[in-house]
Amino acid sequence: MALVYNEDQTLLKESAVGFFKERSPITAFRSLRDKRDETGYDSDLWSEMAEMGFTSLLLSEEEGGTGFGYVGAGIVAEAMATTLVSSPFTASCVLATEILKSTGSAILERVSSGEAIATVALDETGHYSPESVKTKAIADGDGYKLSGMKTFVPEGHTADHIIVLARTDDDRLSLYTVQKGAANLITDRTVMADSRNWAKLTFEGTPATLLSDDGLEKLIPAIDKVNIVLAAELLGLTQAAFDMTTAYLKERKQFGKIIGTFQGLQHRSAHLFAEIEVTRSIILAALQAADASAPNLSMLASAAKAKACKTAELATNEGIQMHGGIGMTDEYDIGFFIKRARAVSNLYGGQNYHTDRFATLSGY
Amino acid sequence: MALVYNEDQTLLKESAVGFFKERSPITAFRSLRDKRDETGYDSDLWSEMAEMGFTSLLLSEEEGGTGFGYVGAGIVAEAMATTLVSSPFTASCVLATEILKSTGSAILERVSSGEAIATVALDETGHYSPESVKTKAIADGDGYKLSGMKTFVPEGHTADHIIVLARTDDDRLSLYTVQKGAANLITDRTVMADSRNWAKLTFEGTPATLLSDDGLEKLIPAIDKVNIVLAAELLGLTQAAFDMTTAYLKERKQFGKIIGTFQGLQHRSAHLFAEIEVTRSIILAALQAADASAPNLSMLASAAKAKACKTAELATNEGIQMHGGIGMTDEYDIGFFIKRARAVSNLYGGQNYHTDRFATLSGY
Amino acid sequence: MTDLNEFRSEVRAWLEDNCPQSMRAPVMSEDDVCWGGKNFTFKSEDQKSWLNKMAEKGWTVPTWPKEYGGGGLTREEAKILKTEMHRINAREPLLSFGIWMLGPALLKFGTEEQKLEYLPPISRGEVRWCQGYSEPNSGSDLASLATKAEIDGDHYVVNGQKVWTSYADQADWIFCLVRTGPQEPKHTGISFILFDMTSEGVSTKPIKLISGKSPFCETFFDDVRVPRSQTVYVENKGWDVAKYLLTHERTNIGDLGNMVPLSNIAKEEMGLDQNGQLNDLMLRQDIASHEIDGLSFMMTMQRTMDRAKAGEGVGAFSSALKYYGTELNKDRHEFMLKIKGSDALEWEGQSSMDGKTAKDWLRTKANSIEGGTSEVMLNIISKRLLELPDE
Amino acid sequence: MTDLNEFRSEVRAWLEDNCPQSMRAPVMSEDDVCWGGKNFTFKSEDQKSWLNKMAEKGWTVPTWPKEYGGGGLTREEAKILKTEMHRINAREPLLSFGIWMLGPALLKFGTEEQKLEYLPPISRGEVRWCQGYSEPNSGSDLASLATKAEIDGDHYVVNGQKVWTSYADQADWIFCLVRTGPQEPKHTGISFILFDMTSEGVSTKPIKLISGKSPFCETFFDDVRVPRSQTVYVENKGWDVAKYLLTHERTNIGDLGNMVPLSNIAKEEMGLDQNGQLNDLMLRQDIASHEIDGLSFMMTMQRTMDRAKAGEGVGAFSSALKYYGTELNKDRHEFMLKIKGSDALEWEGQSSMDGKTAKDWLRTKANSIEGGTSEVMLNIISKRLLELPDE
Repeated sequence: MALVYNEDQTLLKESAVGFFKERSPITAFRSLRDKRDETGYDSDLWSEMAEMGFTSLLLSEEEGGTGFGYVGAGIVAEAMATTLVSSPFTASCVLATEILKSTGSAILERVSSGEAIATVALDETGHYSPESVKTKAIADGDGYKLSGMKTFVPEGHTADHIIVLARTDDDRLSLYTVQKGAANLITDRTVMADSRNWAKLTFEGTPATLLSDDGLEKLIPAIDKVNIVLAAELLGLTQAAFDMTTAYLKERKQFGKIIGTFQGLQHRSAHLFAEIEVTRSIILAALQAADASAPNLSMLASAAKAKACKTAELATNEGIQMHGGIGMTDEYDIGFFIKRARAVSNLYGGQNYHTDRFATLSGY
Repeated sequence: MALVYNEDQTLLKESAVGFFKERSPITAFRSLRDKRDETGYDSDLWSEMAEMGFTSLLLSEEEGGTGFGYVGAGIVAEAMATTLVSSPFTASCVLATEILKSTGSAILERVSSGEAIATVALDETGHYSPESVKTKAIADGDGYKLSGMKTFVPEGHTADHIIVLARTDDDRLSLYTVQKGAANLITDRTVMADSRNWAKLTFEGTPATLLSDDGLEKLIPAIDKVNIVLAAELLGLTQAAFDMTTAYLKERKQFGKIIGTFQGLQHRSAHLFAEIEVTRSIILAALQAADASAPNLSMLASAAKAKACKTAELATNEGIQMHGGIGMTDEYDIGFFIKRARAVSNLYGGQNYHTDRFATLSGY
Repeated sequence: MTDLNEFRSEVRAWLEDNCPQSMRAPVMSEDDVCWGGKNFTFKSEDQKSWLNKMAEKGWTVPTWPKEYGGGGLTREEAKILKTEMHRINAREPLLSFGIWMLGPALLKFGTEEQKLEYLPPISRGEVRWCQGYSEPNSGSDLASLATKAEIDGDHYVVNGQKVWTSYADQADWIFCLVRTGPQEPKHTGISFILFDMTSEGVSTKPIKLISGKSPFCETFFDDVRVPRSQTVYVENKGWDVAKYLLTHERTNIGDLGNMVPLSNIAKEEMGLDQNGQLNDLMLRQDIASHEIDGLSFMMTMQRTMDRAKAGEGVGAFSSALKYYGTELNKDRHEFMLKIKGSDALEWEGQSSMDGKTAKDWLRTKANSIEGGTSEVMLNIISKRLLELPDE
Repeated sequence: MTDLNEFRSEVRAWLEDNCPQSMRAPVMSEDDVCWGGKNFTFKSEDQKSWLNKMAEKGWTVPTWPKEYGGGGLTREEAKILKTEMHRINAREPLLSFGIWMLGPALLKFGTEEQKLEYLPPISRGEVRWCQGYSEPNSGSDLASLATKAEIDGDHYVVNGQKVWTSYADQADWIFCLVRTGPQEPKHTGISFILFDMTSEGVSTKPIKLISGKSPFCETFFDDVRVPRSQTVYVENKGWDVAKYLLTHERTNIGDLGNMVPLSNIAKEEMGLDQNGQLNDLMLRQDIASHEIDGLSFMMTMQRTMDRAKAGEGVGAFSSALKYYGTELNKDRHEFMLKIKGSDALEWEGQSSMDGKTAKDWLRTKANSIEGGTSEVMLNIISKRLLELPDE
């Protein structure tokens, strides 16, 4: 497949970029943060996103979706990142949707219409490691009871349905669903550096329903795919931070000159431009592979995520440094980008994790 | 101890730098290479170095040496590197001398007077790994017979005495000495990129004398110390390549300007300057630790060698790039520095080897 | 040498007797630091008595002459005092811009009257100073500053605005660069003046940073009257004082101090595998490389001090230290983030001490901006140490 | 689509019939490459017949029109031919500056007569061309070139010196930038002319490189007479041709081609440990990072071609490709050195194929110098893509 957007994809991109720029500019995110919004997102915006078809990109038209698939999800994630839109998109309409699709769950319809929000609870420490999950699931009548602790759960305190990875008596990993407000479920919203929504969930015998008992087999392909969408989100953050910085270089004067005339800064900007462009290519290739469920999907996913993390780190660090003092102020937007980039990088494995995995998958 | 040269050391540095600049400028090395000199070094120069006391730096005055120790050896190695002097100094008067001293060998006197040349044969593959040595030593009457193959032996084809690491019947590592021209010793001079003297030695039942049977106990501290001297040699190469490049930046014109006015090159040069200075510091600290046989010697040695390799790689690569086309020509000297830097880096472990070892020695 | 050994014993005994137990613990947060000044509230009685006892000995500023409130110690003695304090983890009794910056400037450029008036209150932590250098349009290009001090008899009338004034809202007095002469050439016509922050016409406004903290202010001067006698050194020659101080500051900022090795934190957080290696092998390599750089840098700080002792000037070399040290420190905090993973990003709550890791990380991003950006440091190295030509 | 499938079958069958077995193996050394020209000696009969058969089909230059010796293939067909050749490891029958550079320039800028005269001999490997661009004092600043072509009736009289002329000592003809107009403004007054290297007054001198090889020459022109009709495009407008070609060249140079993955070489040389990981874990991380960059770059080449097909211009973006691709290739060879250790540094002798690893490594150092240095590429990106201001 050609590594360019087709006509429909180009239109989707234009409409997504236009929509978010108009409906949810950076000031919208700043205001959510400043008023310490409890849900962390704008539910009116979310309804409009559903109307735009953004909540059902992964469903084909026959399934009632818009059929844009992963390339479409990448386009929307990238556009959202550009203006720091805060929404349950990736958690609910990418990762949870992929799992609900593959397990044939009945929840899917309400999630893809945007009426219900679903999320996945995986991590138990500061590092992604699904194999090390300790949360226990014990059979209890028709259902199960979960006990354990999950951290870094996106939208964990607002989601209607929480998909939980837990370990059975006989040491197998399975996926369960827990409903919002379930008994013996303790939800702590965590305020994190990026001012978005994360939660710690504590299960103390929380009732749950079995979703899938084939271990990581459903989960890992879904994580691969969401990681590519997260890479697209990182790319959006990177590009926006870069554009903001380049604009500043054209405007700020020091020593009687526009600082963008200094070759030291020019060369670093040009290098960063090249890094961003190669990052963009691997992400597009990986998104296409996700749509094709290509055999080398895992390798491409790890390559795309590792590269996106690295480029985002460079771009946001350069962004602050090139802005100088003003970049350190809360009043200026560049700081939002460095904070969100680190959060997105950490979700489901960062640069080191995926570089290591890339090598392993490549047989060395 | 203060991290500066004392008065004697300052004098030694001045006399070494002056001596090599006068007696063996870069043209001398070029001429040795061009005439494909069989020994690879200038024996007259070597005699003069002995007269200057450079061959007995590691021996105290009571032992008949000049007593300058490792700081002195570092000073001389650095000075030699600046003009690419080719001599058996490090092989014979540092590593072999240290081993001969610690084993109380009678050969020491002739080696430290420069009359005889000694070297050490360790590597058997392209990578330093003394623990993996396979060369066999079998008792044979009063002596031993060696069989196996050694590569990357400095001065291996000219040395009078070759100290060989080999494995006994009962799988212990020991050190043996083999005489030049011994029976069943096959010597292949290897022409390498740096145009210095290296050899492959093949032992096919070569008679040898036991020097030390305590495994790596004598060898490793000696290797630590020589690695610090090699780091000083790398520093000399680095500094000379940097100085040559900086001078070129002040002279070459492009686009109607001296290229040294371009901020892109200025910032890279300034960064490199800072790297060179911090490299200089760790090397001096490690040389002092070698003289003091400090308890953290191994850690400092690995830090100094790793850092010296990294800085030398950067400096020589930048040297070529900043010279542009002319740097690629054989006629210009900068190419000698990149070639020799890689050879010195490879000897007894390069950047990766020593970074790994540093971590291990630091307990992680 | 015997004298020094004797001195060491005395110091050790004195510290043993006088350093309160609670002051023998690492500083855990910015709140633990004593900045002194009229607006300062001591966090504990121990903090207060520790300051007073040290100030009485002159050991808040050990190398300053005794007549100005110092300890009159030689470099060697001061080093012993420092070592002995480290040995028992004794906290610095007092930190301040008065000690780091104004003090050295006055010692070098001040009149005898100025020294006697301003230095002792600094040493006792009675007066807290802030620094008025940067302005909105002169960040890296400090010499382009525009704050005006017009002469009106034996006073100046100061008008203008400063930014990045550290703790201006807490400070009692300010040392300030103002333009008393012509705009061009930029470096002449600048004076280094001192005045009271409670003077009529001075106002401050804290700047909120990306770390959520506000250690800096915007500071406004509206017809502030300052006696001309409060000029340090010669009128219109303030740039000489500022330059001296910038060099001084760079040498200090480069100092990473006594930090916990990154690898220890990594070991604690991530554990070791069956080979005794850090549980993230990629991080292990990066940390090892970083620690080698860190060790090399520490040795460079040491070497620089030893060279200074041996009479070699430091000069522009301080720019290399400032550059390397601040870049290293930024790297260190990026590694901290990687070591702790998502835990590092918590911003509120007890388990993260209200986001200490994240906020410290963001704070380091200013290291390579304040006190001269890394780019300016590279320019200085390039021009002054490498003598690469100007256009 | 059916037509393309049919074309694929035809190509496959034809290759099966016509590609000699010995030409179905990777190029092992520079000697295996066929450069063509009057001075070229074929290494084997197979090499010669393979060239002739391919030239007959026009497949040495598959997309050129048939009337100029090309194959007249569409992009899609050419891609199929390439894929099918790769499938059986078929060697390129002919490489030359005529194909890469002069051909595209003539196709775009040449007159019909020039195309008919010069292109067919290039396609058949009969005439080998070299490129006369750089001069001793105009490396990166190509437009400052000083070689003069003075008009004498319907001839030029050319005087001056070129450097870095690839294989000038082997070439039959040269395409050459000369100054036919004023020195200032630099970019006008340059013409792109063609002449025979056997002309009176042309001499060459090989330049020995740090790799020990001499692929380049210094080339001297002493009153060389060249018909003015051998000017490509308009007199004094040669810079337009040169610029077009430089962009073209950059896109090509960025191509890493079908290389053996570095990790395969590492595995073979170093082996895997009990965990199935490369025996040098530090190198493993660096190689993985490098391979991710390499994969990202390959996808970028692909994306650029796909964009071009979709009608988007490549333009200055080729500078980003040239920059990134050449820097990657330099890294690749630094890794090769680390993988092979001291073995990599052998310079003579059979086991190292006369120092292939070391010499290839040194050769790559020129990647980021020739065809526009990395610094010039960064300048172009900065000015033309980011539109950062000039001073």
